[in-house]
Amino acid sequence: METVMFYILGAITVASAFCVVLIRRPIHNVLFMILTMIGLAGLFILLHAEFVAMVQLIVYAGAVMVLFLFVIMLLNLDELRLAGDPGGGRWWLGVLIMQIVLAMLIPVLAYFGTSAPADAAKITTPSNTTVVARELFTTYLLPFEIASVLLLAAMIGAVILVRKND
Amino acid sequence: MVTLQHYLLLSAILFVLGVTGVMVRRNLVIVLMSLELMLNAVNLTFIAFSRYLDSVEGQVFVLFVMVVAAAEVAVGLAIAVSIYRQTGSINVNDINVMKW
Amino acid sequence: MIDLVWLIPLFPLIGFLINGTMGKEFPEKLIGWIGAVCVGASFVVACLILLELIAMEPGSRSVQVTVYTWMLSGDLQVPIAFLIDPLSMVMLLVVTGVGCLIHVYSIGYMHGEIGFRRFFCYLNLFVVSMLLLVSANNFLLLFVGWEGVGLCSYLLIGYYYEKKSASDAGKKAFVVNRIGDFGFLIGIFLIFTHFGTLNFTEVFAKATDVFAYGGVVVTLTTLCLFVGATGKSAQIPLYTWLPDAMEGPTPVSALIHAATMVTAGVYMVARCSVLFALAPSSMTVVAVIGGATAFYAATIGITQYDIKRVLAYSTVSQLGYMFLACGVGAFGSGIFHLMTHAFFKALLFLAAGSVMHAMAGELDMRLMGSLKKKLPYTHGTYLVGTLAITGIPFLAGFFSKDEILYYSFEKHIGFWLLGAVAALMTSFYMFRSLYMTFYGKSRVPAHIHVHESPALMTIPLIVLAVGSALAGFLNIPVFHGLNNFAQFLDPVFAPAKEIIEHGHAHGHNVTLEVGLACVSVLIAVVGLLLARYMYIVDPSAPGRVIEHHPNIHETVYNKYWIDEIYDTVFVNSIVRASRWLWRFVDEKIVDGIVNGVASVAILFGSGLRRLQTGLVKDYALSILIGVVAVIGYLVLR
Amino acid sequence: MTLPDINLGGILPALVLCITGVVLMIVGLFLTWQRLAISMAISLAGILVAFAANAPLRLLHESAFSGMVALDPYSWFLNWMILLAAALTVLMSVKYFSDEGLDLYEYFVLLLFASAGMMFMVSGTHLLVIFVGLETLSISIYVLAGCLPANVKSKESALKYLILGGFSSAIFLYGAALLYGTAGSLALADLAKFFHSGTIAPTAKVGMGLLLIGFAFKAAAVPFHMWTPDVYEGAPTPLTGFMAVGVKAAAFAAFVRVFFGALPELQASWSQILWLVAVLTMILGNFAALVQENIKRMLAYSSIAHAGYILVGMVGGGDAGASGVLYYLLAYTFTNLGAFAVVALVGRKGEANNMLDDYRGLARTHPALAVAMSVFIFSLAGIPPTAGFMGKFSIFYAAVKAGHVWLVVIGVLTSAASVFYYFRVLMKMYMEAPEREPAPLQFGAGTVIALVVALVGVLYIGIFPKTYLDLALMSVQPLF
Amino acid sequence: MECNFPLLTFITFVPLVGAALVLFLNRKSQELLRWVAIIFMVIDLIGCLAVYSLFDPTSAAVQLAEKQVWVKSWGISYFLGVDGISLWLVMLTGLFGPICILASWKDITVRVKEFLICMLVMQTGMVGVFLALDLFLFYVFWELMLIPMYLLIGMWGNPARRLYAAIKFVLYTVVGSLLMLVAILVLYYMAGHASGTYTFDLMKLYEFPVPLSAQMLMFLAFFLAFAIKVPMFPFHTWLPDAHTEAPTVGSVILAAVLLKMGTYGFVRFAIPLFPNAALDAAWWIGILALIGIVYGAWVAMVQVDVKRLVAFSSVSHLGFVMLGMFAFTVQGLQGSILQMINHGLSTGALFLIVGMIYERRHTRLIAEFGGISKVMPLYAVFFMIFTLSSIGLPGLNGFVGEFLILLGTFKVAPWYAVIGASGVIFAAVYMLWMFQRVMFGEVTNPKNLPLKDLSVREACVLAPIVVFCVWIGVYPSTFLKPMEPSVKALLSQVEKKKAVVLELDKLGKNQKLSDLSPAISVSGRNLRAEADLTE
Repeated sequence: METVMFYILGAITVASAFCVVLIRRPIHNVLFMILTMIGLAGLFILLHAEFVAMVQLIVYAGAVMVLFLFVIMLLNLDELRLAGDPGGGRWWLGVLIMQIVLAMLIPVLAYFGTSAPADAAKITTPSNTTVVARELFTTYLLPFEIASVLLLAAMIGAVILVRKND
Repeated sequence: MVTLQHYLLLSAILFVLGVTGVMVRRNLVIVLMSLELMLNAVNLTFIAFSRYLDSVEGQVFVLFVMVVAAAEVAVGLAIAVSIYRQTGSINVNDINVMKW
Repeated sequence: MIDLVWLIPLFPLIGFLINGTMGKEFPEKLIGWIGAVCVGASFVVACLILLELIAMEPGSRSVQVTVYTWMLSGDLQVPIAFLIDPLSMVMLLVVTGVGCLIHVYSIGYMHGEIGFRRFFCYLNLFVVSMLLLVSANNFLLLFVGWEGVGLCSYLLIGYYYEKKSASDAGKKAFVVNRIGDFGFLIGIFLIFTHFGTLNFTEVFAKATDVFAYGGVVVTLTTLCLFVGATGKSAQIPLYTWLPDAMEGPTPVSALIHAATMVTAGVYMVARCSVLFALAPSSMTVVAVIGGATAFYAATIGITQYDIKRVLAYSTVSQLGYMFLACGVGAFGSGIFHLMTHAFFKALLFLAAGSVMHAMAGELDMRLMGSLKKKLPYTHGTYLVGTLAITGIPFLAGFFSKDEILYYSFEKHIGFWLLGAVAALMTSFYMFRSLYMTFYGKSRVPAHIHVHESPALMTIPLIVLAVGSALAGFLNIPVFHGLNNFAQFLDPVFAPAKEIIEHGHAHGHNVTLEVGLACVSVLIAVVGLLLARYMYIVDPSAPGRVIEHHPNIHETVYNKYWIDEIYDTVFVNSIVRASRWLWRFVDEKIVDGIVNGVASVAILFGSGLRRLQTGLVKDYALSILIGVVAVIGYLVLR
Repeated sequence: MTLPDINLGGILPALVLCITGVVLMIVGLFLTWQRLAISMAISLAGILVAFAANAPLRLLHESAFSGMVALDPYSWFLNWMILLAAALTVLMSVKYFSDEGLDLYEYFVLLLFASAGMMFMVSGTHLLVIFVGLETLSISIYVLAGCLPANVKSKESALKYLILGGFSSAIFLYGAALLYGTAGSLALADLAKFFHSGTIAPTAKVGMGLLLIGFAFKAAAVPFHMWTPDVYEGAPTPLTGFMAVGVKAAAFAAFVRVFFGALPELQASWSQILWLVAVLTMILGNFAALVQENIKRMLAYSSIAHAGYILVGMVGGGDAGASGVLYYLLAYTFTNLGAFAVVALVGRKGEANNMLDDYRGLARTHPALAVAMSVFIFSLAGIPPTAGFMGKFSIFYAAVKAGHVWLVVIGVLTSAASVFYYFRVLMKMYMEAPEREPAPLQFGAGTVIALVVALVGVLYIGIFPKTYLDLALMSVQPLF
Repeated sequence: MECNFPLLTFITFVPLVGAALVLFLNRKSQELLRWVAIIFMVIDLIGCLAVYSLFDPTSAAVQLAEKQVWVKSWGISYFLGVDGISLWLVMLTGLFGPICILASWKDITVRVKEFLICMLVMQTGMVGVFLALDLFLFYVFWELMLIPMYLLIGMWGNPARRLYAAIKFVLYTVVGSLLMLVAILVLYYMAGHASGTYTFDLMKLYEFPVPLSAQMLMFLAFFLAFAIKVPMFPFHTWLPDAHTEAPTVGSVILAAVLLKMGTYGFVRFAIPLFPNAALDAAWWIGILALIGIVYGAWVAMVQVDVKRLVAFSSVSHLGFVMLGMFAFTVQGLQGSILQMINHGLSTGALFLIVGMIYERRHTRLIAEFGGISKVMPLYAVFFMIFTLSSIGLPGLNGFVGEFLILLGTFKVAPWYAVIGASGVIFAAVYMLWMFQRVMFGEVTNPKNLPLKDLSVREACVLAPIVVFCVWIGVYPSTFLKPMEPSVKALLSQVEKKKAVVLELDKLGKNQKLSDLSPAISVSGRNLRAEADLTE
């Protein structure tokens, strides 16, 4: 059962990621991106990370991608078709290199072996959300606070970057 | 049955796809998306590890990655918009006033 | 008194300083007399010292006076110190005496010259260095004087510095001397490295222990020293500077290039008689070079028309005689001839100067003739000089020259032959000059009105004439007891003689000597008659001879083109090589490499800069390259 | 449920900066008059308070927030260095922005946030904190780089920085993930413990390598340097200075803390990589700088080269290397900020005069400024008795000590080449005449103060380096 | 000689104080600036004389030493001291300080303030280089010197190629000195590692026998730095450019003092620190020196520019210095040290001479001149004297040095000496030829007719140099005596240390200072005596 789900979701994710990279029409890119997100969220659930999966859906598929959508609409890039996109430059070289990297990574990753999943006791009892929340607000309190600063900075930044020069 | 390697491989593929996106796409917005893709791939790795190590640290880390990603997207898009306003182009390859 | 020997060089030095520093405002006469008096003073001192020296035991006639330590470094210890022995005594007297006379003469001769003061400064400075040279007690101090006189001759030859030929001649003299000095310096090094001292007495005392008879080192050393001597005393192959040196004022030619400086080489060889004695092969070299020079220079002398050049070549050849003497081991005779030569050659030059003075600077004998009446004193003195040099009996040259010929005969008949032939030519060209100048019909250009020189010039002439007439009697060879001069010098050369004769001294062959004397007198007379025939009886004779063998005459007249050969072979080639070194090696190669490196760096830089395409993707690409490199390194290694 | 050991005192300096930032943001809204001056005053006040708050760290040797941050001399040293950089930047920025005619108080806010981010980054003992700090810093810098409206260069630099920054942080994260997967934790202490006992997995190595790339990117080391020249050229000059010293300092500090503190067992691997990177960096930086005409770009390449020298120190390793790095960073802070202050001044409105030729005859028109610039140049070129020389000296010594003599030889040869382009500036200032008389400069008080401070700093720690060398040595002890 | 007043520090930093003062004076009042500068230079000179008066000529020890800890953790100390080797170089520097200011009085008229500051700072640097006995301190001074010279050439040089010459000078020097820095670091580490105490104190480093394997490379690093500065044959090309383009005073300082820093460096650092390498290298260094002598002379002979000619003559002269130094005999070494002084005096003076004519005619081409001695008799006298002293005429300074050098060389390597001696001939050729072309003959060029003879100021500039030329020539003991003990000590130290190193090398054990200190401390101790006192 789990295996089946994994392959289905994995297929969806990879396929839509492919589309994100290759399809020319921005709107479709966004939609496929959202699809990738959803796929990932599914995989997260398979991995007993329900909370993260939810956040994934809400923050990513919800907020972030909508932001993209806004921008595309705002600048109505949808009609815009850039010549020779995808492609151009020395892209093939990059891709080639990434293939090499991947080829080298696979044996490395193989190091982790085909270990059977441990029983996810720690991360699910009493419930994943509880565990995450507890960790987040005890051990990781400081980063959490710093993150707020980060977001604030990003906010101000976004404001002054797009502010019209008056 | 699904092992850790499956997930790692999947994420690696996603990561590579993200990089490919950055390398091949000219549309700035989509380049940003590809960056997101890379980050997501990393997220998957983290989650997989956290599952197989049975430690929640990875999941927490992912949350932070998401925060950062969101922030980067916000700023990135802002820059994209202002550049588009000034140059009327969203093509990454046009952005090369400064070189050498 | 002897302890005050340092006064001798001091006086002229004072003269030099007075004239040099504050002489600007002095009148000519004052300057001149200051110079002359200073030298005279040292002459007086020298005489006093002579008396004191004579009063001593013959064996102990060698005194050293140290003034202060000059150089002191490790085992090298060189004092400023004087050595008074018969040899240096003779030299001191000659230098101061003749020098004094020439100073007086110059007052008259240089009258009205612009650089009058400069001239006397140089002259005094010269005397100082010459005195240092002859009275030094170690090689290095001798070398100091040696270079000093070189400098002064450079300055005085180039006295008329606005004349290119003059300054050229000066430079040539200095450089050629430097070549000689180079050899001398090496000789000094060799001596120091073997003896650990440069003091004459110590060196000569140890010589026999340190050097094996005829050993390589001693031969090398002596040859090096002799190179120095050839430079200073204008011997083959370094003689070329002396004839050119006649560019200087005549008193200079008389003092420096006839009487004193050029004889320094002879003095030095005589001084090192012990060392030379130890190296028979070097002795031979010295003798051969000397004889050859005597002969060779004489041949050139025959053809010259410039009266001073004739005298110059005769000087060269006479110096050759002196070296011949030293070479055959008759150092005493060499020095004796040195002294007599100092008298009559100085006399001749001064007389020639007086002629020049009378002829308004004209030197070409073809434009003279029958000056006898107009210049009685000059003629008389010149005549004495000529007779003396040609070895007419009972004048100075007769004794000294015959002694030399005798000893060379004893050594090897070839040497005697060289000498004899040279003597023949000497008497020929000397009488030639005499006749061309003072006898025959006048060829003097109209615009020149000849007049006798002032007393200031004639008096020294007369004094010198007397000297050259009588100097010979100091040393009448044949009769023992009358050769005081030889006896006087004997202690100096005794050790050398001992070495040469290996103890068993063979006696003086009187009959032989007398016979040879007669022969040489005959030679002199033959020369006289020949000259008389060619220049009085039948003046067209020379012309015929020249027509008969034009190219021989050409060659000889142009001094066998030696100067030209030197120029092309050494001077020009070196200059060309230097140009090449500068333009090509230095600028193209050495500096080229330096600048090349710089420009390569710049090129490299602009190459690297091209990597910065300005495209984000390329930047990302370079990051990826980094990634693959790092991971590759970590995984594959 | 137990709360972590919350020790606000420990993170007070950063905290103060954040608070100041927020306050300034609010105040700024209501300011109508002298916005820049007042915001400068406020930020300076905040920085000074932070200085004070930082002092106690020197004596502490503990960690807070359940091992998230270390409160130790190391953090102390870097904190005050960062504060110094921030202060100088703030001082010289006012003049710049008033010239540009924009009163961007947010600029100061973000500067403060960036500094806070750096502080967290350098004091973080958990990759998560380091990462978040890094990103706080980066995001603020992206924005600041692009904060000049209607200036394409500025926007372009921001964009390039952002894209490549995101790219590299993704790589960084992947490395972190691999480490996490191998060691089961991202706390530096745990990592150290894990690698200390047991074998080094290839995944660990790769993770380390990717981490290294992430840091090398921020430190502008070849071949991860490409963003540097463009971003430096496009960003507002004072900020360029801040990037060159602050960001570099933070990056290297974290770099050192992670690699010396957590991954010493892998040194065999990473020091060799760094060796090569250092060589490439020194060569490329110096030689590419030879041919630059724009001084900001030239200084950008020179800062790449300096990254190379600092890497030499890291290769050297040991406390000598680490302390050398710290001292070098300090020296570099003074020197480079000073240089950029001059550049900002000479650049005038709209950075119209950033070409080397614009420095012609500066010695005639503004002798004092020229002298100051020369001192900074000498320090950059490493000529005694300036701070730069002592920095190079300590760095090279560390390498020699570790037996990397040839690395040092390459270092000195490249720095000999660097003399050429550094002295070109000198040449322009002193030995050439301007073709047209430029308008005389007017100095802002802030800039002058910044210049004087930098100048004094360069000379003082150059001539009397003792104290600072000892402090640096003392600060790095916690790492070992 | 216990003197509480830090005399050496005084003479080192007085000029710097002067510079500071000048810095705060108004650039308009040039005369005032010049007076201030010259006064400080004179004070400095007086200080140097005081040093001489306090100097004990019989001791080889480092005297008047001053030692303050500078950077304790690194064993860097502020350590000044003077011994027989450095004494005269310091005096030379002190002498040329005021002379240069005086010489530049009319010459430099633009940006006088900067000029004077450069001169004063440079003075400090030069004195410091000769006095520093701490490797680090030495390096600092060594580099410090670079900048003022660079500015001097670049700012007041003649417009044509001054920038090229200036940067060439700097790059050349920097390459060398940076490699030396590496060697210094290695030495510092090795010695520290072996002895346990890390220090840059030269006296302590002297005692450390550098292992044979490492010596040659380190020696080469030092060699490069110094050989470039000297400059020796293949590294000499910066010199003619620098000399020709620099202003008069620049060339003077360069010739008189800066070049000596290279040769001094050999004596003070390269040789005693790495004796074995130095001895092994002696043969080829000697050859380079000979090439320098002959090559320099020949190239000088055909120069058309007086300054270039003198520059190449420097190459030749410094060839002598190197030759004598690497003969490792008392005479050779003393000669070469004395020759440093001689070259400083005569060549410096020649550059002044050339500068004076350049001031009047604004050309240095030999062809432009001729018959000058007719219009400028006094000038001619000075020119002649310096020419003669530079061609090594007995009775003047040049001869003493050259003779000692050649003698010292002859003892160990006759052929080197023979070839070297040939340089004496060529020296006569090129100098006299130049002199003849410039000074003798008719005044062919009308521009030369109105030339004025030397002014009083110019005569005052040259007179003291003449005095010293004659003094050294006539009574060199004044100068030879004080340096003899140090020179002997140096040579014996070299010998001993060489032996120790070979010994250790044979044993093949890595050296501990403990077991070899008895071996060298003999030489070390007398050198260290003074230093220990002040520690």
